[in-house]
Amino acid sequence: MLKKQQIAQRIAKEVKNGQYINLGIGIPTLVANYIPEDLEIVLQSENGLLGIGPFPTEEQIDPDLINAGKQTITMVKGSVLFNSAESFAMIRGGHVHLTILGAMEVSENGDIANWKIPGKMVKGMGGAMDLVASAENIIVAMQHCSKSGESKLLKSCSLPITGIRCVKKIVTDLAVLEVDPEGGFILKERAPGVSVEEIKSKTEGKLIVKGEIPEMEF
Amino acid sequence: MLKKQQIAQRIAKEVKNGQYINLGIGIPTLVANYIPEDLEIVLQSENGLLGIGPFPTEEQIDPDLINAGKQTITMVKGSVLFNSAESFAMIRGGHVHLTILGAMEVSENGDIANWKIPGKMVKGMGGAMDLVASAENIIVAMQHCSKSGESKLLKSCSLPITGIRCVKKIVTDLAVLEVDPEGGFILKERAPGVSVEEIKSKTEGKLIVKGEIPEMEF
Amino acid sequence: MINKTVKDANEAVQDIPSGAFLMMGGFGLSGIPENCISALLQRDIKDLTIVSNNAGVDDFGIGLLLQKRMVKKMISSYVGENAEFERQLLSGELEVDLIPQGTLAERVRAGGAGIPAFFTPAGVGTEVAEGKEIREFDGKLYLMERWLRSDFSLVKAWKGDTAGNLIFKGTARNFNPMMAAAGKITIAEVEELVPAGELDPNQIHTPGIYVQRIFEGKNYEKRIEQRTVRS
Amino acid sequence: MINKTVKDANEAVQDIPSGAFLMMGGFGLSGIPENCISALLQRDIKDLTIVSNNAGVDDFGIGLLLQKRMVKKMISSYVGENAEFERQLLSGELEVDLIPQGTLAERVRAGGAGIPAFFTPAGVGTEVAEGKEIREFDGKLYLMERWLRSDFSLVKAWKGDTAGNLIFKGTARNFNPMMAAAGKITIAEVEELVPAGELDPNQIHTPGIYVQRIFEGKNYEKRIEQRTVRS
Repeated sequence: MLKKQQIAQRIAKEVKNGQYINLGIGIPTLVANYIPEDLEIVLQSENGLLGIGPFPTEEQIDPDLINAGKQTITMVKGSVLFNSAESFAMIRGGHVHLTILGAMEVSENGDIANWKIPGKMVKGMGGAMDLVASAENIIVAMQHCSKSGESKLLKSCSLPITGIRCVKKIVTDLAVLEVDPEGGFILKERAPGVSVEEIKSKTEGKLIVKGEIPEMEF
Repeated sequence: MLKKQQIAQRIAKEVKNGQYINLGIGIPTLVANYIPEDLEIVLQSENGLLGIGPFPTEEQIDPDLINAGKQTITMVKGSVLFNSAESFAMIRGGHVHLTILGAMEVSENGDIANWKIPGKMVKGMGGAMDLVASAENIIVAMQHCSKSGESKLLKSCSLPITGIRCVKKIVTDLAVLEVDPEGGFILKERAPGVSVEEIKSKTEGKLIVKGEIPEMEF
Repeated sequence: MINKTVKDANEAVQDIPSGAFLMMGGFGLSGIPENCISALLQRDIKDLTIVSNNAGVDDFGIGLLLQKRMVKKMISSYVGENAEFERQLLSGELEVDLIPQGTLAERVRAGGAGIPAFFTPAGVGTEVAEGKEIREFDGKLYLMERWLRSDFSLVKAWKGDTAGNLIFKGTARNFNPMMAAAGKITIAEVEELVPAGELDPNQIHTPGIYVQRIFEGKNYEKRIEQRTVRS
Repeated sequence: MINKTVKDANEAVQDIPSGAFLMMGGFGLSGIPENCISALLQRDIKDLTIVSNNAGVDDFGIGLLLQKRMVKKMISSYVGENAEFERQLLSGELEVDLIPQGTLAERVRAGGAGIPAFFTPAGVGTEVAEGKEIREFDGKLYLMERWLRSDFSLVKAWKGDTAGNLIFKGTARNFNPMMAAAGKITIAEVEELVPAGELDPNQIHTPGIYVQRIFEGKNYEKRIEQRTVRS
């Protein structure tokens, strides 16, 4: 089973040169730490920045420069600032190539639920619905099962949906899976030491296993 | 009968303090020369400038600074530059208070035709359709009759229309008229020496004459 | 050039009535109209509807207006951690309309730009789509969304001039420019107010045509929600 | 940061095929992509559709492409004085789609912003409305208009950096920023190209995300259509 950092590390291998990328809060944010330095990529912050740099030193902290998680940040060379309408014009217009975000549930047809648990406090969807409705490539970073052991890869989502038929790939602590356009999770890679049987038993939705399933490489 | 400059001079009296104004090509452009200097107003150029200044001196000429008529211009203190989408956001959003433009025909319900003569060369409507569909106040500057003597204030326009039920006031070489929301041209003022009878004979649309009609003052 | 200057925040917000429909710039606590919020707290008004991406925190920003029970309804994309907000919401004292962030930004932009409705893919297939027209364009489904316009928009800029032209700083720009354009009356507070003509016309983010009142604010706290430094 | 630099105009436009759907920035002759137009004239392609507010003059700008009979269709708001344009139009060699200027700007903006359709009051009751959906919002009539997106957008800026960030000058900005965002491939020519990091991130008009290729142009003529001086 992978640690959070390893999930992030595995997802970083999906990043391609020249991509503009939006990283959600949580594990997705960690992905930035594992992107090879020789790749030219740009991170977007939906509150109005292209080119997120490292966190600031104490001296660099600027209250007027935060990311979508409200954390203080810095810029890189070539960064650009803009307003919220322009930011989502980029997202909605398909200019951001890759969105990596967390999920509470994913269904076998690529639906995602990650913004609301009825009966509990509702914080709102923020930019998640715009992101999942727009990006050409959406990768979900999540635990395969909930803390109580229930599968989060389902036939259909039980929680209120954030977007339909949008997730392309899922990286969990157990596996790398692709969503089949016809429905079903195609098992691509196993976490080191995790068997196909275990993944099968922890996937409620249809699991498609073709041929030998390799272990992930880092 | 008024000269073009006098039509512009009379229209300038309609300008109120604090207004943002779009002036069309031709007589409307001349209006700027007659706006009292103590009024704080701002002229918009729909190609991307608020705060049109006087024409430049030879030394000031800048090919990157033109008005919607492609003439070289200057800016004033407090001017701001923007793109075409922002410019028409201002116009469409009702932020420009007053539009003054020329017309080939106006109908008694406020329709205006000023962009096309079928069979002849069609140059296009430019920004005219956006302006007449959006401004809260539209004043037309025009000759009362065509060169062949036919009235340009009609029951209904014969030429392709630029916008419907939009003209509020008309200043011609003969008269100042308001468009009645119920239909008809309400005669408000006569040009010096021009009789009500003459205006009536040169207005094809319904002319509404109530009480004594004063001569224009300048 | 038209002079939009007013004396201070109190003068700027003095005629905002109970029941007004307001917009307030800011993302989290960054770029919020601190001076206007303080002045509103002095006013004896209530039943405000506020469009703002977030709802502040318990003891700062819009959270202060919630504490004083001045807000009837929030229209936001993310209302974060705010105990008083949660209490009022669960007790039914506060209405909340949650909108995808990009849809919120575009609805406000549409309000300023005179676009009464537009289509967006955000929210298709979700509860956000309930009651909305769904239409297919080029094989993809979209929702029709309406414009948002305010009685008063309260925005915060870095620099401004007496003509109402505004320049924002960093990511404090966020929703401020669209809200400025979508207000019947837009009140801009700025960290530095200069005479018209001192800002470069080519570098202005919000043209003064959208601003009716402007003043130089003071004592900006600029509270940081998630102070994060390099390890 | 991603480097978008190409060597020159010839390299930038080398893969534009016959029949391509192009956008070109500019208002009149101000802010037009002079270098790209010159490079296109060297190419043996035809049947181009060009979205541009104007169509140049007989011997400059898009007029040169018309002279070489490379254009099948123009989508513009005002086509001004251009004898060759008129000849081709009347003879049926050239198609022209005339669109209100604000609608043109907004359709291009919508294309870049992923908004497939929106409503505008411009053209209601006119021949522009023919075949379009008309709908009433809040008592006023509006037309539904569709987005415009291009295969290639050719834009001209004042300064740019290797990441594709652009700053325009004066009224030469006009349609360039929206067209940059609406292009599948956007080619930017700039008067001055600097390394990424040299432009102020707060003063950039077009974020580099919209630009795929950038180069420093040369020999800008910047012809003036109506040289007008104070009397």
